[in-house]
Amino acid sequence: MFRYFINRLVLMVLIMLIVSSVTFFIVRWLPGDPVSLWVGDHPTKDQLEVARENLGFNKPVYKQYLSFLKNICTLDLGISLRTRQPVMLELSNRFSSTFELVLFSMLIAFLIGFPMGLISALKINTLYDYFIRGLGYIGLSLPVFWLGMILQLIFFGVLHWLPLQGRYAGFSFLDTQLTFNSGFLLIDSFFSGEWSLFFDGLKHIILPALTMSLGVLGVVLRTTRSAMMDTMNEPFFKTYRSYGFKHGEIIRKSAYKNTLVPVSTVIGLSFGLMLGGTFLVESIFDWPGLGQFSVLSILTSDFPAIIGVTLLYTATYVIINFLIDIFYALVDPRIHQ
Amino acid sequence: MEKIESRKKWYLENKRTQSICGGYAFGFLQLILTQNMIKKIRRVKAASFALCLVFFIGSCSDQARVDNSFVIATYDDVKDWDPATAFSLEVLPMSNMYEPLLWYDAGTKPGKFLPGLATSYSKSSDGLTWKFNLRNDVSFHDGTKFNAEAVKFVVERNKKLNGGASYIWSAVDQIVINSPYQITFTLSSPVPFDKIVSSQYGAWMYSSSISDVSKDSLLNGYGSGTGPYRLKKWVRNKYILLEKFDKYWRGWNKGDHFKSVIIKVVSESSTRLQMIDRGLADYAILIPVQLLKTFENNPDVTVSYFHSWTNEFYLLNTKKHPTDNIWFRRAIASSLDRKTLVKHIYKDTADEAKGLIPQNIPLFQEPDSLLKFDLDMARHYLEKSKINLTNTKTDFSFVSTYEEYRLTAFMLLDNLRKLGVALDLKPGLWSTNWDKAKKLETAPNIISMAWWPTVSSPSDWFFALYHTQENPLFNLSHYSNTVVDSLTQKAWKLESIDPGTAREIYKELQDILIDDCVVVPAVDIKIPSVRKSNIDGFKNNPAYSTVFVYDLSKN
Amino acid sequence: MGDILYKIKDLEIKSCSEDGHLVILDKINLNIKKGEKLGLIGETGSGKSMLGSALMGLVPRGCFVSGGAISHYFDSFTSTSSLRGVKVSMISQDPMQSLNPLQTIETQFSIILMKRFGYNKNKANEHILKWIQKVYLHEVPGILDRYPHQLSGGQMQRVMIALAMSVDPEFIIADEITTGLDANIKIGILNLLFSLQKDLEISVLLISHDLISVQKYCDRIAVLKSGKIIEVADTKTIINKTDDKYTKTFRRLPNRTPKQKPENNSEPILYVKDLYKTYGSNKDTVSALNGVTLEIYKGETLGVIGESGSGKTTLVKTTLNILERDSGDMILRTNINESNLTKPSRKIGAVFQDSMGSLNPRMGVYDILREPLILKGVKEPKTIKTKIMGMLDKVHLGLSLSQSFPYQLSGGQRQRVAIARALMLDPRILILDEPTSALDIYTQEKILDLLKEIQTQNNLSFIFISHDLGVVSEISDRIAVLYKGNIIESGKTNDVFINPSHDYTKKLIDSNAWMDKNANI
Amino acid sequence: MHLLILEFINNMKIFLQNLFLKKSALSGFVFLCGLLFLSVFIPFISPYEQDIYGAVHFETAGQPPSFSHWFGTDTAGRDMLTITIRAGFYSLKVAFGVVFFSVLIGVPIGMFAGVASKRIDEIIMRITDGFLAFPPLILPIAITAALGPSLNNVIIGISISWFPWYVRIARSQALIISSLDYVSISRSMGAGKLHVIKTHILPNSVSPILTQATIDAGYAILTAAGISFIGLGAQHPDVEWGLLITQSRAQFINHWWEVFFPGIFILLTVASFNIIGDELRNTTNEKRLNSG
Repeated sequence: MFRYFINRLVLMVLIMLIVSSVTFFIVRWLPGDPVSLWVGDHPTKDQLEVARENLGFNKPVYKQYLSFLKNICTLDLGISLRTRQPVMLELSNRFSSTFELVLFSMLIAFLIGFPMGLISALKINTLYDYFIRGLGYIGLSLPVFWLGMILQLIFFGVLHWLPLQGRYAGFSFLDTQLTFNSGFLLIDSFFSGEWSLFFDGLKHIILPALTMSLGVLGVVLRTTRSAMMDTMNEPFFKTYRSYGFKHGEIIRKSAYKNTLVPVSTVIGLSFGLMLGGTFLVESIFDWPGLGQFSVLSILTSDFPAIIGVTLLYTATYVIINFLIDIFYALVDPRIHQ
Repeated sequence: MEKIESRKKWYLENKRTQSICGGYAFGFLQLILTQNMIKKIRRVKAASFALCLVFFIGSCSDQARVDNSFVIATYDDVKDWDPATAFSLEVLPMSNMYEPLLWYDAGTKPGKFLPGLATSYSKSSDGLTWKFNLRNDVSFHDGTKFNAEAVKFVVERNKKLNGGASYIWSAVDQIVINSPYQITFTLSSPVPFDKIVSSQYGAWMYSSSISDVSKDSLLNGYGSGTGPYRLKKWVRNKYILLEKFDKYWRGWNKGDHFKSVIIKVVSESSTRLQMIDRGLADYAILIPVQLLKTFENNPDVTVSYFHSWTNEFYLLNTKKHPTDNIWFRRAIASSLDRKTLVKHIYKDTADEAKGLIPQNIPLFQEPDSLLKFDLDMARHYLEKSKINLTNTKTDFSFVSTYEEYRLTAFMLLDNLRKLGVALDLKPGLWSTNWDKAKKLETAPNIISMAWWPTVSSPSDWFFALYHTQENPLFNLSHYSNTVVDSLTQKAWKLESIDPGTAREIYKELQDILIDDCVVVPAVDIKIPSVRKSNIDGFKNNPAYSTVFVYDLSKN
Repeated sequence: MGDILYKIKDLEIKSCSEDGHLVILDKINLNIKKGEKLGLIGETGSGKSMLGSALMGLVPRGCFVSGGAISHYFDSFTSTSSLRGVKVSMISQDPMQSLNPLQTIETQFSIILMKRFGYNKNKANEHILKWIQKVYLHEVPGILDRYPHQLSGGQMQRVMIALAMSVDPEFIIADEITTGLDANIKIGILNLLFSLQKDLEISVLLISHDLISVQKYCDRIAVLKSGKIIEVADTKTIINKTDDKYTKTFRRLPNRTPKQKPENNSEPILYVKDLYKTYGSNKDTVSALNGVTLEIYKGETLGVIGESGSGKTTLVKTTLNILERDSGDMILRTNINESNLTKPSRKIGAVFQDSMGSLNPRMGVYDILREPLILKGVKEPKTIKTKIMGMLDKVHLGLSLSQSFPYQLSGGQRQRVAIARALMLDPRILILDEPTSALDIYTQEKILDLLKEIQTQNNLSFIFISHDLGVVSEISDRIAVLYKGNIIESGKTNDVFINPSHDYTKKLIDSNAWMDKNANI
Repeated sequence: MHLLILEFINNMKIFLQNLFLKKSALSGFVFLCGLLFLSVFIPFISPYEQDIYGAVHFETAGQPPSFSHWFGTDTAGRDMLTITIRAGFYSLKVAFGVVFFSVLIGVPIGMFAGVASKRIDEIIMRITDGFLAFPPLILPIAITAALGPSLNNVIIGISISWFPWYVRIARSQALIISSLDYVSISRSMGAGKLHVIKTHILPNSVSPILTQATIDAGYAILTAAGISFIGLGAQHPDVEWGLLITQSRAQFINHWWEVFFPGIFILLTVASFNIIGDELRNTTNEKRLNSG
């Protein structure tokens, strides 16, 4: 078990290395000179030179690459050219807002997706099952950004129930003292009793979370359904049936473990899809998260920021998959050898 | 402020207890439900319904706003707090925190200078020595006195830093302090020094205590000027809080002034608009024209358009094929239909451009030969250009985030398509477009530009845009003409001594540039000011793109 | 014989798939008496497992009872579903799959007992321990907290028997419980089942396709052929006097005496000398072949008997040189030279078991036969055509078949194509790995005759590998027994069969009962 | 080589036969053919065909759906029906382009990895893992931005970030098939790696690759629309669904039709690809079942 753990870890580091180098070189091709971004609107020529100097863009590429690797080990991702803040700082306060959005969407996706997948597996080929599979198809082929705009149109344009964009209304954040500061707006405001901020935050997160979760719903539905069907066709099911157990009992008593494995794959898969989805959803809903930050960085070819955010995204992605593998090993004893 | 403080403390205390028991109740309810959740799906539905109910009731009580504060919703945050080098959005807070020696009132025609921290000033006949008499009853926010010494310190520091707009002081040769409240500047050339002193960038007077403030604190919130409001709190990317400076020299008894100014960063324009609609903000900046339509008939929101010194135009690259051909440039110039622009695209939030510089800037005189929109004329020009149109590619780079630029590009593309010219659109963010346009090998043929003066004089356009520069910064049409260069220098120096001839020269400059067809003027922008109707005291002064909260009051 | 437990009255079961209904069981009439040991034999696919499931009231998804009824006479129980796990229990075919791989034996055992008797945790454990001792598994260290995959097939089947008995049913259905197990374990399982059956006086329904083991334990036997019961009688009548041809084939009484080949002591055409082959990375290696030595003489058939897991597939692949051997050499003597083979040689052809894997489903018969010629470099189409047509003739296949695809052919036809392909390169030696095991008995005989015919015509030598003693003994002149990667015994066919020296070979012969002396045949 | 083409035709034949059996797959197929036909011939049918090439009519800008404009007009006055259908042509071009390049690059590498020695296989697999470790959208966006925004660059961008999926499929196919008996026999008759790939592995892995390709075609359209939405994909006067939606972002609250119709077409097209892909997967499984 331990050896399995170690070489998974080594693999993870290796992948992170490959990803960071690939991004490092792709970013070099991006059009636009980063220094002009740094200096701002009306610089004079020598200001440009000075900026190029201290940002180190005049050194040959391989030297830059070596210093880049050295910095990564010390988690110093350099300064973002656009916002002039250390990239690490930018990423940390944006990470919590993206993470909050993704977790909330995960919650919705699984609250809706999992039971529906379960029911459609139990009641095969009934009308309900066709309806859910249809929903699955639509879910899979939904363009996430379009869905977001349609929801905005309905809930903001026509019904005026929910706000158009943003993470919290303009004003309410001003005079609130958050006793509990974990970066998660909803949790902080809930525990520090800021009811209006909490409900305001809730109202703001509904639409983006719904967009993200509907995007992933298709995958969750289909995988849960096929996972349930597979478990029910497992030969040991027949043995338990022959001892008088009903479907529900078998699942509750013994087969729940078997369904956990494919379901955990769904979690990993949908997490990855959602990370991709943040790019578009966050720019539609002006959500101050990593997606919006990376889109802006790429458009303005802000090198350090792009590399930083890509690394963070990939790290989360790889860690999630790593945790899922460990979860596999724990649940399924056969994987030990 | 004290009242607000106490109310908040009470509100906080009992709120915490309230939330804790709320949390327990909610958890307890959850526990009962999960136990028999699996058996009875019905009960889950009931619980979730109850939750939604609570949620909707809770959301109706919107947060009432702390009163007597003026809230501005802007689209981006301040980047640099040093008044010497700040060169972009910082005008909004700084115009309420600092004051220049003279104010320039461009609202009336022609503009006149009002006393700021200098009560009066005089200049020598050759325009090289300027004497200012300063007020003696002014002190900075940090308590230090305002005197000639402070002015000398500011100008010398600006010149040394040489950042942002401090190049405007380059003409200052010598500064002599005659008396504690009188100062004399001797210039190297007879530039209109009064305009420089009243510029909205780099001309604010600040306390000498700035030198003992460390570099990074300048980056995260510093301000000590003589203006009506002082910096109280700044949370990056969220808001700036300015509060009343009690010892302000003009005093606080002229009507019901605002106690504090809150500048909130709201990046999405529709949210800024929504804040005004729901009373969460009093003033909103940079609202796209299309969204303004929704507020036409809303009584408690006033939308008014002020003339401004910002104009939009399209520079033609004179060094890159095919726009290096004069006839080709003329064909493009006569394919831009300014009437459709104003009527359909800008929807009357801009005036048709009369010349290369905004029509309401002082010393403006209309050039006589601006090319009119005429596709047949354009076709004629194309024949004269003798360019084989099939394989020529003309690229047009514009800022992708502005709807007006995009629609103009569409129109130009359609008109040129009718002439057989293929236009290749390259939308992008300003920094990327600008960087490409600077280097000739990556420069586009046409690039969209907007310009507003640092110093309220037409020379700003001619110096920055059409003056010869080896590796160009803003001369993105890579144009160089010695006559234009010399005329610009001449006009700039005559501006204060002999404004009449300066006006003549500026007209002549425009005619030369139109003949060479270096630029296609489009519109002069009218800046929409979107504000609550119950606030008055707004004055239109194109020289300063900001709001002077001191003059405002709630009726 | 006590009263009746089950009365099956012209039961009919159909399966519904896209293309209409398939009849699986047709007009079944059978009574099962209390305390009786009933045998049910039939070919695979004759519907015997379906009958077992029907008795349990567990008709699989997609099938339904379209006629007749099963009535049972257990005292107070009404519906068949309430019988399950109380009065009736079942032991299914594949022991490794019968329990949830993610839970230990103990947890699953106690789940079932708690549901059956309402025991609490430790009462159930006590009961489990009792039954584990009854099936002689108590000496296996830590048996209870092991996972199913950590037990061998035999051990798992013993656990399933313990489980089935522990709910003290009155009737047990044992559905093909010994297939897939090694010969020596098979006998142990059956003895255990029926000894327990005797103590608890339970009635048992033993479902199997192997008549020999059924007739040893059951007092009455029913024969099922494609959904119909063609004969029900007590064991004696079934074994001796019945005249039904189909039932006879079960006993496989080959009346053919093994042909005695004149002794030829010339040099062996292929000499395989102590072959070694291990798999796996550095630490945990599995030695598939350790020191295999074989000689193959001209025109002679060497039969190799090996059960699954004895390393026979590795042997085939190493002799064909498509799998690299660790050590040992393979001397091929042709009339001109003598070479130690390391690369695949055209002199050795191969025919495999054909579970649809030996013919490329996407290639027509013509292309399949054309491939060896292309590899040999034969170019112009005319010679290719004549060679292929000639070969089709040789293996008695209609020329019209050359355009059809493998899935359009029957099992026998597919195997003929495989043989034809092996002969295309005129090899000297043919390696046959279980060529007939997947076929029914008629086609099996026809293919064996074809092989003998070809052998005599082309004076080929065969290496015939199979686990089926009957077939091997019929065709091979000399026999080698492969067990756990080494040849434990070899010699003339008769010598090996009549007095086997190694006890594993004895057990093998005994379990196949072909020449069982004490059977009163 | 003729074998491969024969195989492909044969596969198409089966594919069509099965399609006509299953209603849903047929509807998907009909929709796609209809879209392709219409998008190619729309310039000759629609009265506003100049809109496709960039004509603007500001006087009729922003009109809701009416008799003269069934899908209404966009902010530049172009007829939404004409440009939305024409955009279908570009989106289908992206779909087939991405699938073509991904298969062209990915499958040979995968096949080679499947057949080659353990070490080479290991290296190739680690590199593909590296590529696949990127979260879904980052790589295509970065590559397209680097190459410069245009539809062809979008195709290249997506293909480069997706070909590793095909490396994996091809490799697993190669491993499965080369373990089968008929490959062992053919190797025992002296067949080399190339021969095995050409005659055995490629023909047998056409259907699983075809299935994955059909489903990926749908996702390619989605990703391309997303990239154009950010502004890095197709540029005016080209028309692409993602671009049309981005262009309407300023006014979509009041002009619902500018956003609604392109989105619906994306949904229907991608759904058709998914449905056909699923049917293909079922038929291949069945085929493998009844012939296996």
